[in-house]
Amino acid sequence: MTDDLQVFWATYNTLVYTVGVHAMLALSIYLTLSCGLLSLGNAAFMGIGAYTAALATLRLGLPFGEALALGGLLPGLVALVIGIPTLRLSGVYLAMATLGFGEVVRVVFLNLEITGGSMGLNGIPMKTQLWHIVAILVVLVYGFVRLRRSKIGRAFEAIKEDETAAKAMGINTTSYKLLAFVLGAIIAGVAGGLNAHFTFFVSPREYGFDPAVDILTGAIFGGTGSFVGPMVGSAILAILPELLRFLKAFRLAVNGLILILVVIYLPNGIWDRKLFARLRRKGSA
Amino acid sequence: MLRINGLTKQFGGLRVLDEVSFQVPEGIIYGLIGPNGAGKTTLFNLITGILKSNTGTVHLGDELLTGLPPHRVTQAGIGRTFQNIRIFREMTLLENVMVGMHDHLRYGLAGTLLALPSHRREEKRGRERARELLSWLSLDTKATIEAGSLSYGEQRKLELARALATEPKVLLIDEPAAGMNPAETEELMGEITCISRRGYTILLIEHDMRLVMGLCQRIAVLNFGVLIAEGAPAEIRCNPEVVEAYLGKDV
Amino acid sequence: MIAQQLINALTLGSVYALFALGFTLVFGVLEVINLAHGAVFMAGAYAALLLVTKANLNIWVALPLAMLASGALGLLIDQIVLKPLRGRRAHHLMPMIATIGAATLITNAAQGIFGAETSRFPLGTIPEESFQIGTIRITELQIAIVIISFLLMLLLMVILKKTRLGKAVRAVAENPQTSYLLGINVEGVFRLVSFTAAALGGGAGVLIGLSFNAIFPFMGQPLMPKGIAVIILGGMGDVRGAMVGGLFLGVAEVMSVAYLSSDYRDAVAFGLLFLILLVRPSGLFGRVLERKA
Amino acid sequence: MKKVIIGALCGLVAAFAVATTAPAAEIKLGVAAALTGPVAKYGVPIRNGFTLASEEVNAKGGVNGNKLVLVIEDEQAKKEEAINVFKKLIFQDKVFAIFGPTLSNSAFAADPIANQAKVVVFATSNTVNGITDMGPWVFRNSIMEADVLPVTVREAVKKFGIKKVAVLYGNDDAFTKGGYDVFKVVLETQKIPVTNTETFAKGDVDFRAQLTKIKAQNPDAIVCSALAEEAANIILQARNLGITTPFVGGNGFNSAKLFEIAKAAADNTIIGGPWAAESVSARNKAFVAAYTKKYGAEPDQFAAQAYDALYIVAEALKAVKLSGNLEKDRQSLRDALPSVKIEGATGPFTFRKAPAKAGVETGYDAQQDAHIFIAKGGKFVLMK
Repeated sequence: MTDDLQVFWATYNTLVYTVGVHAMLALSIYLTLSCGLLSLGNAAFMGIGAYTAALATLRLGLPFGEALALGGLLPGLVALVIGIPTLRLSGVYLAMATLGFGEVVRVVFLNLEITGGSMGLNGIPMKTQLWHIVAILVVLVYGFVRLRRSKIGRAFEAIKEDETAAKAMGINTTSYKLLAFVLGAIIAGVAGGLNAHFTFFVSPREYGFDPAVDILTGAIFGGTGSFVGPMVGSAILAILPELLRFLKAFRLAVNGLILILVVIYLPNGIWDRKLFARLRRKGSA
Repeated sequence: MLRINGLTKQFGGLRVLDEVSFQVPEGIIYGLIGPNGAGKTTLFNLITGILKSNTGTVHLGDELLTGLPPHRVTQAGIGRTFQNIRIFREMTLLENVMVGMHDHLRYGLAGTLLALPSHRREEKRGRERARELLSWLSLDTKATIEAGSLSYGEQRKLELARALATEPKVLLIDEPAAGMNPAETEELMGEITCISRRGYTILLIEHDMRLVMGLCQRIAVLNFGVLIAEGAPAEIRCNPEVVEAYLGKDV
Repeated sequence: MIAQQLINALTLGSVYALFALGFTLVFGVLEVINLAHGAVFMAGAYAALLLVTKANLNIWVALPLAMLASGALGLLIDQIVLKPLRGRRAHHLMPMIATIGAATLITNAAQGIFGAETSRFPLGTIPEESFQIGTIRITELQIAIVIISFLLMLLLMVILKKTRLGKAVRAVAENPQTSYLLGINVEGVFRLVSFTAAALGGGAGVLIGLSFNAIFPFMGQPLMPKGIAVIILGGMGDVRGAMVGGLFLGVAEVMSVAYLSSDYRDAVAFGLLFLILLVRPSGLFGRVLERKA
Repeated sequence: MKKVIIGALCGLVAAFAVATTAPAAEIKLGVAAALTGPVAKYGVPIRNGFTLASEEVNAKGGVNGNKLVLVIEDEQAKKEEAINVFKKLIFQDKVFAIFGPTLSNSAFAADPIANQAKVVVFATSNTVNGITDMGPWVFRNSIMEADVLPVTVREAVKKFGIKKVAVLYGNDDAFTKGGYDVFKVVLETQKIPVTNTETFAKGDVDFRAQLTKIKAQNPDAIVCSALAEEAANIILQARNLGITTPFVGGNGFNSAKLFEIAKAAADNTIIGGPWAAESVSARNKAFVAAYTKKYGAEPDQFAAQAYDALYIVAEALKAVKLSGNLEKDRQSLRDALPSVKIEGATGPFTFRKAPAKAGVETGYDAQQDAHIFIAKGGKFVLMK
């Protein structure tokens, strides 16, 4: 039995790490979404974090903790700088501006000497351990729970529901949007740093348009009613391709089909608390 | 208390407000009336900083409000409700009101994340105050349900409670009786009077003449962006220009 | 060189515009960012390929038929994937997520059916000589792409502006609820727009498949971010804007290659998109959509 | 009761042990290739090459009577997937060795896993520098651009009297960028001036802007590192713009697709590589015929290199005496591999120890002579 477990763990530990990192990315985009911001820049922030942390380890020989901290700090600073002019935009226009920003970041990775161009950075040492990911997730979840029951969480939600009304309540919406954007970037950056240190390698194509959309998909798929939904959704989307491996050539097609079915039958996402409540009532009645 | 001086607003070539000036004295209910499109809501948006005026100033006491962003105007002491109800539908009533208290809860991000005593103390104080405000408008029994499920009239009241939570010196109320039946309107009049008695200065936009005349100590009349009359209800009722603007209506 | 580069920009821009026309139409009327547009584009190319190779049709006969086929696919996507979401209180991005599912399903099914390898139209499907006009060289296919994309845009504009049908479409784009109350068959308009947009996308797939000689399941993927950039630049849902946006992107890309550096071409193009949005938050042609104040 | 179960388990274990040491054992070999997603067009021919070769080996009685069993997994050309697949093959399927992954990018993520677990990882399509630096368990038969391009350029210069060249390459792809990096060094060492260097991105359909700029500089040849479809369309569009200079191509040009699209326009294109469909050796002819018969399509170099790779491992396995102890057998395979010499579809093949790198033991690269081909009348003809 323990042998089986060992084999299972040896086989799937990277998948477990990946699920953890995806959950972090989901939280990062949930944070911006919870403030009504549709950002497609989180993949770019993840990339900045991954490259920064990897270079800190490879070139500067910094300890992992400091490398991760830098990997969170730099995306946060970049988010601060681009957030100030960008966050005036709303809805799809913000999404497109951040998409444009993401493409610029990707091209910069492709052309800088220090980032290794399209060859990326390889030979990044394996530093990430399960407890790192779990610990950070626990801290984040705790933070989200605290935030939810505070004036800051309420300000985010007010801005999401009605920005003009939120302003009329004395909320400095610009700063709160910037706060959500920057915190989201920091979380994405740390997730990127963790990812870089268990996959040995980073390259620009991991942080382009498709990954940006994937992060958003995980969050919406899970349901944005609470921070649990995005984590569940992105975890499912990370595991699904492995579960469908037996389908061979058609596994991604089935993956798409499942996505469609969930959207049609659970339009508020998988983690729909209102639906749960309804089911519970039905069950007890 | 609230001084409006020469306020002008143009949209393209259209002059929506033209050199409007009046003063709202402290402690009274001041009515702002006028036909549709007279510029009443625009005036509110100018006072609260949602729109920028072309010329003119707004003062609250000695403080210049013109040019401040909306949240600073609110912090300076202007609370408002909206004509087309803008409550936060997916939050509970309590949360709605506590959003209004945003600037008066004294703790920060660190306090929240580290669960400092300041957070707990202030949240508790906030919750108690929010319940008190809800009880002013007899909504306290519904404090923990989602605001979206309230009736229309209740939503209007919730907006009032939420605006009060910003601890305003002047409360701007935009057509509170719109869409209400006579009984509801009656109840609302009582509640606004109550609020006024608690020492709030109120600036009220209303269509319902009966409500305005019954409630307000002073009234300003706007027509096509121009202030055509200002005075006590009795003067306004006899003003020929006002009668003409409201031609056919029982003033 | 500058004249040739302008021609290059014109043809590249027409390709982008052609791709973006249907994309912007769906956004304008259904208010969905249809990320399955690239899949429909690919399906059009494969349909024409089958018609040319299996049914031995001439390409100019196969093109409209392929457009019909991809139009039908677009209609199917709308009916199966998008219709169930309409009128339900779903997250406003759910329809977009649904189209991602559809795109994944269609492209990977295509890969299962047609194989991963690149297919191409048989030799001689179209003439491939180029003309020399002064110092400029241009191929027949390039001219065809420019003309067809301009014609399609004009046709769309005329239909939208002048016909009753077009007025109905515009009314629905403006406000579906009101249109319904006015007696417009809103669902019918949605079906028509889905069909037309997908047909346009499929047609673009055929023409680009012809000009690049490469048809493969993921051929639509690299065009998606560019398509999005085009409709943003032009103002979302604006047919004329899609054309202008496409040409703008074409010029931006070609000129940054010609006078800056091809290394940073995409950074220049998307950096411009970023800057333009900051200056004009609704794109070059977009009306400033004032949300209910 | 407990004893009975333990007894039964022991029996089962014994049965397994007997089975694995029995004369007709199965030798599991893992294949990690991109079989879905955009990179599948390279992964599928690779899988086909392996499948064809293993069927041939098994049809002839296997290796020392043992059957080869391929465990083929899709790695989608994503780094996390590649790692997952490697781990599954190593720990769950317990394969002897792994072939793959398809892209160099994925190799940088997944190969350290195999190296750490002491399992041979054998690349057939990773051409960039640094792959075999990852450790002593990394092998490849994909010939490096650094071995091919100096010869290619020298031959091209000799043939066309080239004085100056323009360079065009895809800069967001490790394969084409890797080719460019080598070209750059080669052009510097051979002192050939570069008029201008232009890039494009994956998914581009129009290269006219870059080509127009190149045309204005009037180079004697265009040195180009691109994938086959891009290469063919670059050539076509160059000809449409009135550029008549020859092309000097990297590894990606080596494909039948070049002629399917560009036809005679590709004439005078010079490439180097370990393999071309037109190579006349009997071994290659047999491979091309068998592949075309089985899959109904012509093989490309990826299929050829995969095909050869399986024969190389089969050859090494002949020298391995299976012990039934997986770790020991993996080590024996690793030790047997470096000395393998075969005559494959790509010609004579041996390994070469990769140059040592500070403190890290390296793996093995391919030692193969590059052939230089020139395009004539819609196909590649051997030049040297």
